[in-house]
Amino acid sequence: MTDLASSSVAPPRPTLSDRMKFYGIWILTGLVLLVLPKVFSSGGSMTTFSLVGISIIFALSYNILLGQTGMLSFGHAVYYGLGGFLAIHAINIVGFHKWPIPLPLMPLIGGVAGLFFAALIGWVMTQRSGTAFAMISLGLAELVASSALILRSFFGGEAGISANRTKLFKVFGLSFGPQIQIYYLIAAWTLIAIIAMYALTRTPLGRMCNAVRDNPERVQFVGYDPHVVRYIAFCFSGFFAGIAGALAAINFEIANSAYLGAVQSGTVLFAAYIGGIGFFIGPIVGAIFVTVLSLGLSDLTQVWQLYFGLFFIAVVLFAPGGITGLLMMHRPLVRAGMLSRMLPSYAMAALPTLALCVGLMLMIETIVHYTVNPNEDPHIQAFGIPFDAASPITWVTAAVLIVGGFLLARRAWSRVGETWDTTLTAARAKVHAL
Amino acid sequence: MSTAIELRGVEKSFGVTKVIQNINLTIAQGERHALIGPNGAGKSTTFNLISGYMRPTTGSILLRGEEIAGMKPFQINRRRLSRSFQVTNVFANMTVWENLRCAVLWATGHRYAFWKNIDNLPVVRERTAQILEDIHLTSRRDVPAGLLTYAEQRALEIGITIAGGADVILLDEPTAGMSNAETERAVTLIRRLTEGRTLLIVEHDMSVVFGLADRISVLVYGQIIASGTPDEIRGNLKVKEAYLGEEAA
Amino acid sequence: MLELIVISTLNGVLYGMLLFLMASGLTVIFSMLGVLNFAHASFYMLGAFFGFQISRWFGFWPALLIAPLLAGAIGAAVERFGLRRVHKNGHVAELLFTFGLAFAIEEIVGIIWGKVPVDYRQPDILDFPAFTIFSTNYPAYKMFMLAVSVVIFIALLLALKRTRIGLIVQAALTHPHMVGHLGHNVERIFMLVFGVGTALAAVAGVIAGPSLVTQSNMAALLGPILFVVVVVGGLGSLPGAFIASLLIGLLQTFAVSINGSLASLFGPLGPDLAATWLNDIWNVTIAQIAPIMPYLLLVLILIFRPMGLLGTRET
Amino acid sequence: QETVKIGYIDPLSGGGASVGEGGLKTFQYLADELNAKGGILGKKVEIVPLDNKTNPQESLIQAQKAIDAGVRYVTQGNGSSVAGALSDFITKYNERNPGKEVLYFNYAAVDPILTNDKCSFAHFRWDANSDIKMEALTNYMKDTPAIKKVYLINQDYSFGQSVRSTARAMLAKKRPDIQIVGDELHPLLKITDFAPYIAKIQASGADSVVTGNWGQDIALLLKAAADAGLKVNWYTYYAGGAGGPTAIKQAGLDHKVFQITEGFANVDHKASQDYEKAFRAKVGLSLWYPRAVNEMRMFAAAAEKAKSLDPIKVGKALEGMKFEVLDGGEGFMRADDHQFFQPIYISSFGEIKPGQFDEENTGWGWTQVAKVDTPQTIVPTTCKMDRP
Amino acid sequence: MMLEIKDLHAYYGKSHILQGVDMHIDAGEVVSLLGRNGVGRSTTVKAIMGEVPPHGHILFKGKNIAGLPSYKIAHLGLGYVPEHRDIFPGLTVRQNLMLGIKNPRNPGKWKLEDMLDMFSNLKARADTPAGVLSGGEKQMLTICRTLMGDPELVMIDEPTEGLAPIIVQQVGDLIAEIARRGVAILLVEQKLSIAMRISHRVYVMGHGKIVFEGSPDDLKANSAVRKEWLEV
Ligand SMILES: Nc1ncnc2c1ncn2[C@@H]1O[C@H](COP(=O)(O)OP(=O)(O)OP(=O)(O)O)[C@@H](O)[C@H]1O
Ligand SMILES: Nc1ncnc2c1ncn2[C@@H]1O[C@H](COP(=O)(O)OP(=O)(O)OP(=O)(O)O)[C@@H](O)[C@H]1O
Ligand SMILES: [Mg+2]
Ligand SMILES: [Mg+2]
Repeated sequence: MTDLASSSVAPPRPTLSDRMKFYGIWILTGLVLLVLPKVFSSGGSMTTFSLVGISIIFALSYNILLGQTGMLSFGHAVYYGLGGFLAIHAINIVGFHKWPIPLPLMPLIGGVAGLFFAALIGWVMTQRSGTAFAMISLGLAELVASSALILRSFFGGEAGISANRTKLFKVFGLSFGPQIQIYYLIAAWTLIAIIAMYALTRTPLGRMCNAVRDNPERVQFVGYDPHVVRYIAFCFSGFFAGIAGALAAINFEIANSAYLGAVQSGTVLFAAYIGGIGFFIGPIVGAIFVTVLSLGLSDLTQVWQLYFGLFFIAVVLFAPGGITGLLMMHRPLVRAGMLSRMLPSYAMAALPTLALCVGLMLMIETIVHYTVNPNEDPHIQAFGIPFDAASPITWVTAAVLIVGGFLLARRAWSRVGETWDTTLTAARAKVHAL
Repeated sequence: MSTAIELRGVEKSFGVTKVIQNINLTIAQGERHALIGPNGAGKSTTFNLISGYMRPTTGSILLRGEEIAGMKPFQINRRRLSRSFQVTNVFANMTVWENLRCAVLWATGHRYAFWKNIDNLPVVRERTAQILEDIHLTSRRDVPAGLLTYAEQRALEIGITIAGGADVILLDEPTAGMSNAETERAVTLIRRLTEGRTLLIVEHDMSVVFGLADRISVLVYGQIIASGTPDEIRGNLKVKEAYLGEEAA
Repeated sequence: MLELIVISTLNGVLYGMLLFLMASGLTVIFSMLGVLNFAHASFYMLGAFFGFQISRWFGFWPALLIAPLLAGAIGAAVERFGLRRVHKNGHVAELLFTFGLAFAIEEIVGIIWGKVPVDYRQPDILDFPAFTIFSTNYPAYKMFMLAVSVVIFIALLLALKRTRIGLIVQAALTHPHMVGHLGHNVERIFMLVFGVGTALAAVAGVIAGPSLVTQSNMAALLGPILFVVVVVGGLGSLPGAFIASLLIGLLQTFAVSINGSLASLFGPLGPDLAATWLNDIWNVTIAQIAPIMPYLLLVLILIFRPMGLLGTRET
Repeated sequence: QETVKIGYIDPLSGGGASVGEGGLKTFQYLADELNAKGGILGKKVEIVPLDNKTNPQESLIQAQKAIDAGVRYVTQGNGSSVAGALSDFITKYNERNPGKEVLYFNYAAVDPILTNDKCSFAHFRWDANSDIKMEALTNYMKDTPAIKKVYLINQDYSFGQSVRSTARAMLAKKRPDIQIVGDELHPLLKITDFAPYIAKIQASGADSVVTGNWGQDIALLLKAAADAGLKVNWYTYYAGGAGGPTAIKQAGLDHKVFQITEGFANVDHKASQDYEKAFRAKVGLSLWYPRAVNEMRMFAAAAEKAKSLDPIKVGKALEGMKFEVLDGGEGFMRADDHQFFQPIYISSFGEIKPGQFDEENTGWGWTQVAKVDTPQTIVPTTCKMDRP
Repeated sequence: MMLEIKDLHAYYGKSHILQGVDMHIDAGEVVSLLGRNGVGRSTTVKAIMGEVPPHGHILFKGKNIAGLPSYKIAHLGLGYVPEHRDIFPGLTVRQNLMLGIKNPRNPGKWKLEDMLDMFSNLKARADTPAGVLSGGEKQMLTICRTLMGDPELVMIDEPTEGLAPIIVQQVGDLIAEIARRGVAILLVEQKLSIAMRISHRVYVMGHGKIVFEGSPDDLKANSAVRKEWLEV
């Protein structure tokens, strides 16, 4: 076969401009990370950004399992937590002995810890897949979380282990006391981890992970041992989870049993799925979303858990591919330059949907007022909007918004569906014609 | 001529039922050998035994003289024996290109590499492209395998099987469900792709069997009742009775 | 010694049956539909609160009937309008759906009944000790729980044996269309199964509510122990779940009664080791880790026998 | 107008919300009370509610958020893990941000370590730590000859473990004749069936049980005991917590369950009874935290004394401050470790006289069994505090 | 008239597969639907069963069944054997057959034991999971399973695919036996031999439409149709 023929058959190599675009994205991301604190400079937003960075790494590491290799884990926090604990101990030991190891290297220790435990536990676990794997991970997570309270000298019992990150060997005169320095530390590690994990998807191993996810049986007949593939993926996932855990430990200067718990494991599953496990950036989007939501929602309303639950139900029902899936659906339209055709019908649908949501919130908050705080002033605030829970006008408005919004929204969305079908067909045709 | 595969006294039982009863079979290197027999005779089971999907109850299976009974499928595959499946068995969510590439990776020595960019492996790229052309799916390169038509999936199934460059190839009913024209094309394809390699094929379509095979073995109730050249088999009364029936006679 | 064994066995059986009572609905849903229903405990909680409220109005016995029907209806509605749409997107989607549901139910219960435990009491006619062994009372109410568990077990066993619902559901998991072509209304059966599963959870709630704590976080506190029961028993096996419940009940109860630790076996650690983390392991008693033993059992079972004790299929 | 902001960091959602909301209402009531008298140094007091979901990390985020919003005083109580993390965080924050110091008023987290090895200038505790309560309890036991065999059952985490070890140590010293017939630890909030534990207690022949259990762990424990017909006295830390009284009433353990607190509704002290009445009328809850009253009142007094709202100055003013507590008697804030010492009561739950306060509408209430005066509650400390 | 189809259209997404199919089957009749790969024969039967949304009229025993859920269609007496042998792999052969029974209280003329007697292969495997059956055994199982529901008309899609020649004959015999017991049959086939042997009438399909209707002998005589639409 001549080179010419094969290169016409194989997918085209990225052109120079493609490659520029590709590297441009990373550089742009780096720049954004760099200037972010200049735009939002309050201590609170620094903390938020730091947490978002950590959960991005964590969610991406989780997606190595779920999205890429098809392993549903209920115990990913184990590696996150152990990474965190090891990092805290390392900070304490290094600080105590005054060894010349600076703080920015500590996440590596967490990573290695995560890797070590994943490698240790993973071999038997990854022999199974599917529900059996999920249940083993669940049981194991329970075991580890419980022993965290029993093995007190290592896990520090309920209070956990704390450390002082400023007591380490200093590089470039950075003390790592102020949150801004921690932010940059986390941002740098996040960028590195994202790039590393992205690169991982583009390796032979990354591809075989996908193959194992799709059809582990057939994988055996192209020379691979699916168990080994799962195992290596599991180790990588543990490694990056450990890095995330260590960063969290550095950020909070404490590691405790909450790091290992079911809540942590559940949150990362949420984040990855909500963002969209089918896409590399899905978990990133999900991590941002879930972190910001869980930080912010409790300020807005007392019953944030209810909204949280309803929101997840809604995403699972209406956006099975996650938020990213929803966005990616529009790619063919964007390519054909036909996105604008959809916008009017979206606007039409958004209005009643919004009304429905507002109505629901009004109803929920009013009910909450009457059942939870019946003795208090009925002039309450939810999501920053003040209203009078005692006034019949409020009730009528809520009822009208819910019923009217629901009826109109249902109509409008089926309209959207029709427009979608025709636009998509047209877009496909146009792209094909090119 | 050296032997590629040799089965010696192979038996396989599931519980009390003995599905394969004392099979002895030798397939020479470079030979195209067809395995035919009524449904349920144990042809697919024989494939499963040779490819490591199942472990024989007794007996030994030699691949180029090496004992492979009891090895795992991937170990056998790494010894350059590859098989296809009677029921299409591809990576449904991955594109045709990715399907083939996965099949090429181990053989080109990239194994579990996580430090190489998969798009920068020229050998892999070329081999994949080659196979893609061979199975005439160039135009479907970026379509997820699950969305291919049945015949295309069968072609892909063959493509994955041969992509690793194995020199012993087992095909289980590769043309099942294809139309006559497609079957013809598939036969040409198989003939070309297995040039110089050892082929063991299971088929119910007699035109394929007689058109392709150098030798034929007939398996009935887990036993080989006849083995020989196409002409010998065609003339064999026992075979006619047990398998071909009056129609093909 | 005899006292210990008799009492532990009794307690173990009682606890095991309580577990089975709570897990029976999950067995139905998880092992038949394959839905990892994390909201199961929430339906259990709904059962308890419905039971509490209805028994306030009409008494305990009507509550025992009405509350499960209500919860079952809610469950069926959840299947009809939610899970059914999610089903095609796979198990993870179903799981997250039920996750979200669990969140919402907990908060809704908190909104309606408040967050402090409610005063849900057992019916007066069962409020007496059934018998006394070694000066330990066994209240009639516990015997009632035991009886209900056994009745549910037998009834389910018969129902699944007699009807072909189990087979239909199992077939429909892989080939829903084909089952439809054979004349079975798959959707209704799924809804029914989910409804029955949630109703069973509610039965457990009505009955266990008074003897445990009826509170809006009771679902969360139950944790994944019910999954342990179902998985250890083996997916698709009701007798398996029954045996696993007993096994876990006995295991945990007997473990509680053992005070042994590595230290009591080999003597305390030397002073140079006593300060290290080894010391913790050394001094942990079996009793101390009894409640986490089921998880250990789960992990070991899945590693060595992924089908579970009596399971028929792996996933 | 500028206000004195107090960040209230406790669970306002999830499992711990019932407790956190009760605390919030208490502090809001206290703020209203202060404001009615003109606030602190003429400034109104504002309580800023911050939901930490009982999670230490979340607490730190909330603390950071509060500090951004200009809060210089935070108060927290639920969960020693949260308290430890918070104290650590604020100590470091103060070191790293001189001039912007923050104080942390702890009203309920009782882990002794916070006023011992991990003490901090920024941390002040108004609740008696678990050692103090045990000191008080064992001082009471010392004089109660009927107690002969004691069984310890506790949750397996730092608080439970510290209850258990101090109980052993102090009993051994004060009443060596008391036999510890059992010493049990069980995982936190994981047990649904306490029958096996009750069986063990039964078999041990104990006459008293000492437990630090809280939440469903105490409720289920008591119910299981009642079911099995176990007849012992229960010495508890938290039987009075939300849901506890309901459970005791359900179990019918009339005056069998004792609680060690710094006060309770029926204390024989007019001022506190009046306070309780007013509080219940307005808030609709019983006053769980008499110490919160002491905390806010002392805070106001300290600010007035320092004539400043600067946390350092307020902190210095609080050190060593003597104060007449709500339930009567004098307490003082020990300067060495910032632990408040006050009279401790042992009360039992059951039938009450007409006119007395009941709990959770059960018709039963707490009755005083013993009062341990401040001097008998003092325990040593290992605290070596860095002062600004 | 048992089944009557008028102007049936069907789509996969936007692609128009059936473009106005007209056909009918009388009670007790054996009719074959022939045609090349991909012309829409399977789609026709799927549309009748409601697996693909049908547009047009489908009258079964005079009742319009277009748009009904498939279980209702099945209950009216229409049986369907799909082309990919959707056996239930986890269930045993016997359980598979049992699921074919629509109403256990009122079994039809096909008895489970008779079925097993007819196919010794199946009998030997009666209690093994159907997933491990050989390809041919699966095919037989699917047909038998549908018969258990006692249909008045069975639609069988490519029953001989992947069968050994001798089994092809057996399946032919089975189909003839089914017809003899008074069940109407719609046979979707590619191989002419069987169809020609047992059909009363044949339809040839091309590009989503019926392009020929007549007796097997008519088809044999009409080489133009055979050449253009059947590529023999
Ligand atoms: N795991 C198993 N357990 C029990 N019986 C089995 C198992 N696997 C195969 N069999 C039986 O072994 C026999 C041989 O099956 P096999 O699939 O090898 O047939 P085959 O010759 O390939 O037939 P076909 O041409 O129809 O594909 C069949 O009767 C089948 O039911
Ligand atoms: N699920 C599907 N989605 C999209 N197109 C489909 C789908 N199934 C079938 N088609 C297309 O519809 C057309 C008709 O398919 P159908 O299965 O009815 O053909 P057939 O006549 O039965 O041929 P075959 O011999 O392949 O069974 C084909 O072109 C096929 O590619
Ligand atoms: Mg076969
Ligand atoms: Mg077809």
